[in-house]
Amino acid sequence: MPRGKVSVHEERCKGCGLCIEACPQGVLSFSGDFNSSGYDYVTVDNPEDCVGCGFCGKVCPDVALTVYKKQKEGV
Amino acid sequence: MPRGKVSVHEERCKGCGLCIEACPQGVLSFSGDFNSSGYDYVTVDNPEDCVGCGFCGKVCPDVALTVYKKQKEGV
Amino acid sequence: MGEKKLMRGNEAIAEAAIRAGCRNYFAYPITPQAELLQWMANHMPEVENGTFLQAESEVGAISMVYGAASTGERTMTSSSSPGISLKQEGISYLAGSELPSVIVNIMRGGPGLGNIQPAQGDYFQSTKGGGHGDYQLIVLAPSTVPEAAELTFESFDLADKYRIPVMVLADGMIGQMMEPVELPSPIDPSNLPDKPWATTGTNGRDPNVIRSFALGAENLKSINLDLQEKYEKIRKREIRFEEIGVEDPDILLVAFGTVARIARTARRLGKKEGIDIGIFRPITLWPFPDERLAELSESLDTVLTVEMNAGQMVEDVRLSVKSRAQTPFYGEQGGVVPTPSEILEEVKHHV
Amino acid sequence: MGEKKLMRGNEAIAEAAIRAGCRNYFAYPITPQAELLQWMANHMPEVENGTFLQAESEVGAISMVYGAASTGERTMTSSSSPGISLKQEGISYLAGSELPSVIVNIMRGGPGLGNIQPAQGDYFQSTKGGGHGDYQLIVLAPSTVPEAAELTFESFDLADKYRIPVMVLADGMIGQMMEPVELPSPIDPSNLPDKPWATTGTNGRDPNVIRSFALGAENLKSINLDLQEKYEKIRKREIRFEEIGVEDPDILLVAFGTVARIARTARRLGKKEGIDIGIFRPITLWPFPDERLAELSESLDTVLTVEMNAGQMVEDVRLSVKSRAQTPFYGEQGGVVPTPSEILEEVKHHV
Amino acid sequence: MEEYSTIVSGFGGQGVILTGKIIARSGMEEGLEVTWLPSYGPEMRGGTANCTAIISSKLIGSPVVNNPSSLIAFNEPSLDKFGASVREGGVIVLNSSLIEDHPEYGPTRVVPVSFNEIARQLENQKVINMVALGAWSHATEALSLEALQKGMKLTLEESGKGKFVEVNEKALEKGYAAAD
Amino acid sequence: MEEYSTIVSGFGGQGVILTGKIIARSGMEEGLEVTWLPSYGPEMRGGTANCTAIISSKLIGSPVVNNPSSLIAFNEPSLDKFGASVREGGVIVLNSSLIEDHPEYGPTRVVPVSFNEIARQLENQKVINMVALGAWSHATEALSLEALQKGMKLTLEESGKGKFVEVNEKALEKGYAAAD
Amino acid sequence: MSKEALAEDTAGMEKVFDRPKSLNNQQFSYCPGCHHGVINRLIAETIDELGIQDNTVGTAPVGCSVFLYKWFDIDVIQPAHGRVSAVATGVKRARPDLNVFAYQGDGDFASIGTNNSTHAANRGDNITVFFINNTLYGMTGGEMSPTTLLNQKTTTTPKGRKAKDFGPPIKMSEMLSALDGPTYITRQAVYDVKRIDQTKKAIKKAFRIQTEGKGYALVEILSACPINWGMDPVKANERIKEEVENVYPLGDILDRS
Amino acid sequence: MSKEALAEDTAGMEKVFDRPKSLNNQQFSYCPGCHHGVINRLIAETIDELGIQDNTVGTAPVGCSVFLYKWFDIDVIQPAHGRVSAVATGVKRARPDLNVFAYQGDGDFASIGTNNSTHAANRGDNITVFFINNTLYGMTGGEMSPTTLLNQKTTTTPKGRKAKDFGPPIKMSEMLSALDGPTYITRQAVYDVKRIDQTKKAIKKAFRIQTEGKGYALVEILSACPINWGMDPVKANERIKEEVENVYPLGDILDRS
Ligand SMILES: Cc1ncc(C[n+]2csc(CCOP(=O)(O)OP(=O)(O)O)c2C)c(N)n1
Ligand SMILES: Cc1ncc(C[n+]2csc(CCOP(=O)(O)OP(=O)(O)O)c2C)c(N)n1
Ligand code: SF4
Ligand code: SF4
Ligand code: SF4
Ligand code: SF4
Ligand code: SF4
Ligand code: SF4
Ligand SMILES: [Mg+2]
Ligand SMILES: [Mg+2]
Repeated sequence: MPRGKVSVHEERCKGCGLCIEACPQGVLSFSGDFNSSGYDYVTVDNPEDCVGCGFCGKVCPDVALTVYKKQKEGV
Repeated sequence: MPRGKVSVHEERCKGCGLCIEACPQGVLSFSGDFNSSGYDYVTVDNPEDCVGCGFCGKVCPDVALTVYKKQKEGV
Repeated sequence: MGEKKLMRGNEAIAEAAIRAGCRNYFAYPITPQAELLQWMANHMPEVENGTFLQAESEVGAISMVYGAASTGERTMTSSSSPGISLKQEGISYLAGSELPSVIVNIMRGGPGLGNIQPAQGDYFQSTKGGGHGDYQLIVLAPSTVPEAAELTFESFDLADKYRIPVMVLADGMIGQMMEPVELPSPIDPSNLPDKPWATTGTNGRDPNVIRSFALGAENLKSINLDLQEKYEKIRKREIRFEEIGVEDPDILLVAFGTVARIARTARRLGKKEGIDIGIFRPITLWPFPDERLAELSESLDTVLTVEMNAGQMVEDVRLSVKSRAQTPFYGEQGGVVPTPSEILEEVKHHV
Repeated sequence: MGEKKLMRGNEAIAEAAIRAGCRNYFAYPITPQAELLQWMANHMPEVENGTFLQAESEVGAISMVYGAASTGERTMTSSSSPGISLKQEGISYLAGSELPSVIVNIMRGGPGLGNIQPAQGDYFQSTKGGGHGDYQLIVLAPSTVPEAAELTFESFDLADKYRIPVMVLADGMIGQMMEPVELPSPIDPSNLPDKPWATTGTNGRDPNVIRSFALGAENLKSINLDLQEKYEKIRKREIRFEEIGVEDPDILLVAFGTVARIARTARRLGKKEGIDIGIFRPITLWPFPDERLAELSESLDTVLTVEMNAGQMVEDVRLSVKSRAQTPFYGEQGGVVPTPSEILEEVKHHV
Repeated sequence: MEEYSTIVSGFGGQGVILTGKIIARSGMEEGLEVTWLPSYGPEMRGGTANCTAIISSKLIGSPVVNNPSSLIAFNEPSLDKFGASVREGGVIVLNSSLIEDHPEYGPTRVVPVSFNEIARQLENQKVINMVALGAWSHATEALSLEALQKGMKLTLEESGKGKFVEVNEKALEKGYAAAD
Repeated sequence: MEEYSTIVSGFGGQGVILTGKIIARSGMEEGLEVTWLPSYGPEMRGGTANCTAIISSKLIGSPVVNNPSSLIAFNEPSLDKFGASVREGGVIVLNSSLIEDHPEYGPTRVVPVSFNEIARQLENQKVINMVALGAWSHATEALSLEALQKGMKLTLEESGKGKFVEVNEKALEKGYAAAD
Repeated sequence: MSKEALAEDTAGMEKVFDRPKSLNNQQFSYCPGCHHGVINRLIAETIDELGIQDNTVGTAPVGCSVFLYKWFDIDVIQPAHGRVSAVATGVKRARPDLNVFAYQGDGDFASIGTNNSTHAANRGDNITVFFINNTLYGMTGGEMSPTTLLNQKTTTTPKGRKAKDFGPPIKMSEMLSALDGPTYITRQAVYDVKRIDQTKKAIKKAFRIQTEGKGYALVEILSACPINWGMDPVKANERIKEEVENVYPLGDILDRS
Repeated sequence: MSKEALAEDTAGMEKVFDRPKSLNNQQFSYCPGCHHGVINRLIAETIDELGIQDNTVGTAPVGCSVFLYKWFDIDVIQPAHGRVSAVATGVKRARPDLNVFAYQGDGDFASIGTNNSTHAANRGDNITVFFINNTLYGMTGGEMSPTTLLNQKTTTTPKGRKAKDFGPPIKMSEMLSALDGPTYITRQAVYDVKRIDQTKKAIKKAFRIQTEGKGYALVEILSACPINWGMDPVKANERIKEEVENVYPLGDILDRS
């Protein structure tokens, strides 16, 4: 089980690329596809590398990401 | 001959008293009389004491004074 | 109602506003309405939740009105002609956002800096929209100090009832003169009906939004149509005027505010000389009492409009009277107040 | 006249101003007049003594106009509805001080923030005085891009001739659309007649003073009477309008600006259906072509006014037509532009 | 009572504004209609001040009058400005302390009283206006001395100047007597 | 020529505004009356853009039309918005690269052309609008290919983009050919 | 991914980043990469964390944030351009129990609104002001604003802003810090995670100053306008770091809290 | 004294103080002891000394100095309240060869006109601005201005200005000195001969900066309003020295000339 998980709200994504730039793990990339507003939205490329740091979410201007993190053992 | 001379434009004077306060020589005082605007204008009380310093003119808000000063010898 | 007090118009207006539950007053000093500000500075802090704030400018003041009125609290500003011009954008916004509020204009001579004498040159500005777009204010024009107090008091109810800015339009004479006034008893603003549209924090309900913005022409059109519908309602219900001797006079004189009271004296003078002058005094300048005036004009030869301007209300008179009667105009300008005998002289040219 | 260029209305107005010798332009950005500012930013620095300054606000801009116009140099500002409202105090001052200057209003939907679509809701504001006091602007209403350029060019002459602020009143459609324009050749502003009243430093002559201030009612009255005399002169000399098929039409349609050009298409559609629509287009909104309209209405049943507002110019139409003909009104609001077929539909209700 | 109008006029510090207010206030207390209108604004500064008070048993039309029933002139410029406008049969009460000569005003009665001198006798230059008002009462009979005393008292007390009532009362009386 | 009106509509970056301008400019160079009107303001941002170009041998009345003679639709939302409004006997040129299915529009002729694909062949996605314009020329015959080439050339040159004339010329031709 | 799949997938995980409660579900209309979105979210998060959603009133500018009312799940007032501070003052004076924030662009706050902005600050009005400085007029198409950098090209400074013609960029936060009225003035940026975290802290502090009745707090935030800067969002971030920040240094400028 | 007598009397003497040429013979309409008069004279003297009477244009405020045009023997423009700086900018941009000064009260410069004042300063407009700070609105009857001292009674602060309600006195000169645009900002007073001489120097320097094309110069001058302060002129002078100066210290605040 990966330490973190990110989910992309594809319709909300405007393809600005800021999350891709911000992710320390290289988890995200452009999908190459277009959503209904015509934007090349982001997709989760390497889900297993996600550490749940939330950086991507923080920089996203369109609040298009949700981030989960593994709970600490014993909590 | 005094060192200086001050002349009051009585109709212009509003009797504010600032020149009286500013004169280092006590040359000026209120006339006790009223000009046509109803102001107790200033009068030259002790002309012989005037040193022509111009202080009175400088503080007068109504440019009601003219000041003369004895020319330096030989000039 | 309490005992009679001798009050300046500016003071009576201010005190009437407080008694009407006005708790927020924002303004910038200008002659001849300075005493209004001063009264508020003295007395607003004495009432519970009373806010007096001298704003940095008239634009600041009208914007503060926008904010305070958005909370649903009774709010007022006042100024005189040049200051009112500065508020025009804000007034258009208040009207567009349907914010109840009261604006007092104690008119002075214009244009530009002009002078501070009484004038009525802002009739057009108040009634036809000095700001941009299609909107209306209810415009109330008192002609005495007691009436200034009364109309100010009522203006807050009108403003709330229709969610509309109301203007009390008087001139420097009414602002500066003293007359005995019997002021209405103060109301308790906490007993006023709720304003469910106000921005007071959601507290569980859906968010409220105050705006005059509508992207898309069709959206804005429908907002405008709603506004017009409201205006139509007000036109039907809220017209006010006063009539004196309008049954078969030799001439009907139309005047508002200060001129109307001078006209009363002219009427008295006229009587002595055998001239019967009827007086029609619009109290609401908007909505203008057009139907009644049309009706009266049926049986008249001449409807003379007298104003302290170059001819403004006379256009509304003409629109009402149409071709039924002659509609001459007599005006004074620049702060000159016509005298009763001058008015009578003018009347004589037409009878 | 040079070759034809395809230009946006905003650009054509800006370039026409420069060619008319305008050397000082102060404005604040607002849609839909942004390209006017941009054109000036690009091209004013290219002409000798050309000043482009983006002001801190519309109030700043109109005040800079006041200053620059005081020196006698040709000066302009531009904005759109809310920004024009902010300028009302300044406009009243310009008029009161008799400063030649040109103000462009590219109208949008109101009231308040409204939207940025084309509208004509500022007719009253422009013609009856959005500012305080009795004053007038000459108000020119182009209905095509070439005409916008032409009228802007001429507005500077009118402003100088009468020492009056001139308003070019167009809407977002005219500002935004492109049409082929043949621009007039540039004039050399240094060849213009002297302005002996301007504040340019005394250089030996007696001091000049620019002001709208007059203490004492009689003083201000006489200034106002002079203004009114000037306005009367302008009324006599400067009225402009366009007529299309006004000889015995089935109905006369009165419209200005954008609506007038749409009305032309409606006229064409009408012809196909056997309805003869005459068009009367005021070009000067003030002075309003009242006499000619009165004359035309003698032989008409119906004079239909169409505007992109809730009914503003229609008041001037009614004041002109009086009871000679029916004077219905058809309006669109909020940035909705009436289509030719909608206008034709409306016409059919009246013929 | 028909409209009875009075213009009070003088220099800035002479208490002109208050004089007019007391006429209005006294009239009001007598149950009459009243108006009071000041000249206002920057021209007051330093220069002359004036106001108009009207009392009437009927609704008052114009609060400005071109031909007042009476004039109280505290100084010469005031007389120059308004003297000739007083209506036929009217009254001019003037301050003979500051106005040495005065023209005849045809059918207008002129009542000269030494406002400043009488005030000096009371050792209070501030009360010259009440001297004037007392004289006006006698000369015009528009309002009784008692009515004015009441109006003055109320006005002063309400603005926290109750302690000056007494000297002002005396001034009113002296003025009344002097207009004999 | 009667008024011939065209609505050009698409996403923000697709060159819609320029397409309309070139129609107007080309018409003008042919000695016709022309108008061009953009949709403007914040709704342009990110969303769709459209403009209306009219050419006519007579004075043009309204620059807005409810029922255009033709439509160039760069994407589906544009077709949805304006497709049904095209007048009887009019023409819709649509971008079949992005619009897969389209309804029938009764008496309106629909001409599908793969704007993007043809542009891709020219290795320049930016010229999809000239592809469209070439197709429009063929389909409507409102303006000749030569007229458009001239208008395009002048427009680009005047805005300092002369170096793109060649590729755009090719795109016009390819589009023209594709509408066969 | 379906809801169920997601739930399964995230079993044993906690949500560390999600849409704040004070935002509704509507999408922002900002351009891709626009910092307004980040800032809006930070404000919403702060409102959530302080538990003041129910009694907060926002005032939104005319500018790209004119639609604030569409996205925030709180009461919002949309005033005239430049008047946002004065309107916030009006609200706060009428209802001191409400939390009031003003959200303003640089055109709004530092050009047309300078008078209202300055006097709200000098009066020490108990409001929280956000001043979003993207060095130009976003909404109207990229004109110069008083905060535009020297030599920056905008539609009204086609050759770049020259001090000779238009003066140097105005430093509002420094200028207002010279006054005795304000309580807290800070300048922040949101171009990377670190600055975003710092900005969030500043926003929270600014709101707290209000809830504690301590007076006027101003948070200036350097903001990217990729569209009008003609840059992709990543480049726009770099521009702030490398250019804008040099003219407008980050950090607290005044703190009397 | 007759002209002849005077001439005889002053034989062998030189005139060391007289009415400046740039003033005409009309009397000021200021109240007795009002410092506006002193300041007007100093400006006129400076214009004389610099020999620029012929090509100087003054802009006068709405305020007690609205009549400037009546007294100065130069071209004068009388703009709307608060707009004096903006109008001066308009003149200067149109005619850079003219010397332009703006004369403004504290209400004009620091309240309604703050926006225009600030941006003229920030643009570094090449004009000379006189800001006459008498801590209230003289013309309209003595209302509070943003520069009114704490606890000072005015007609709109009957119990004295409280910071809680109206904020502390605004320090415009310090505030504008935080900007990069202005060249010279100084605060002076005219309550005694020494300060009058210093003020004169400052005025001259401010004009010189303009004639040399060096940009924006502001001379704030603390000024007495005996009438609305309810003090005789001598007391009013003392108030400046003992109270006003403590809040608004004298001296140059910014000098980039
Ligand atoms: C009185 C007035 N003037 C001008 C405008 C036009 N306008 C709308 S937004 C804006 C400026 C926006 O810039 P900024 O405040 O920096 O906000 P941004 O869009 O950059 O976030 C302007 C000038 C207006 N709506 N009202
Ligand atoms: C738009 C507008 N608002 C208000 C006024 C009224 N007004 C005239 S002068 C003035 C203030 C004067 O104070 P200040 O600027 O300090 O000058 P001072 O008289 O004290 O020298 C005001 C508010 C006006 N004329 N115009
Ligand atoms: S949570 Fe962190 S690691 Fe995971 S995708 Fe986002 S930025 Fe990358
Ligand atoms: S930051 Fe947000 S909007 Fe931008 S690409 Fe990533 S998910 Fe999409
Ligand atoms: S010149 Fe000097 S000494 Fe002479 S009166 Fe004036 S102040 Fe006194
Ligand atoms: S300073 Fe001037 S006005 Fe004042 S008393 Fe002396 S001479 Fe008169
Ligand atoms: S124009 Fe600039 S500020 Fe406005 S939404 Fe787009 S990127 Fe953001
Ligand atoms: S009111 Fe004050 S500032 Fe005005 S002239 Fe009188 S003393 Fe001078
Ligand atoms: Mg911005
Ligand atoms: Mg002052």
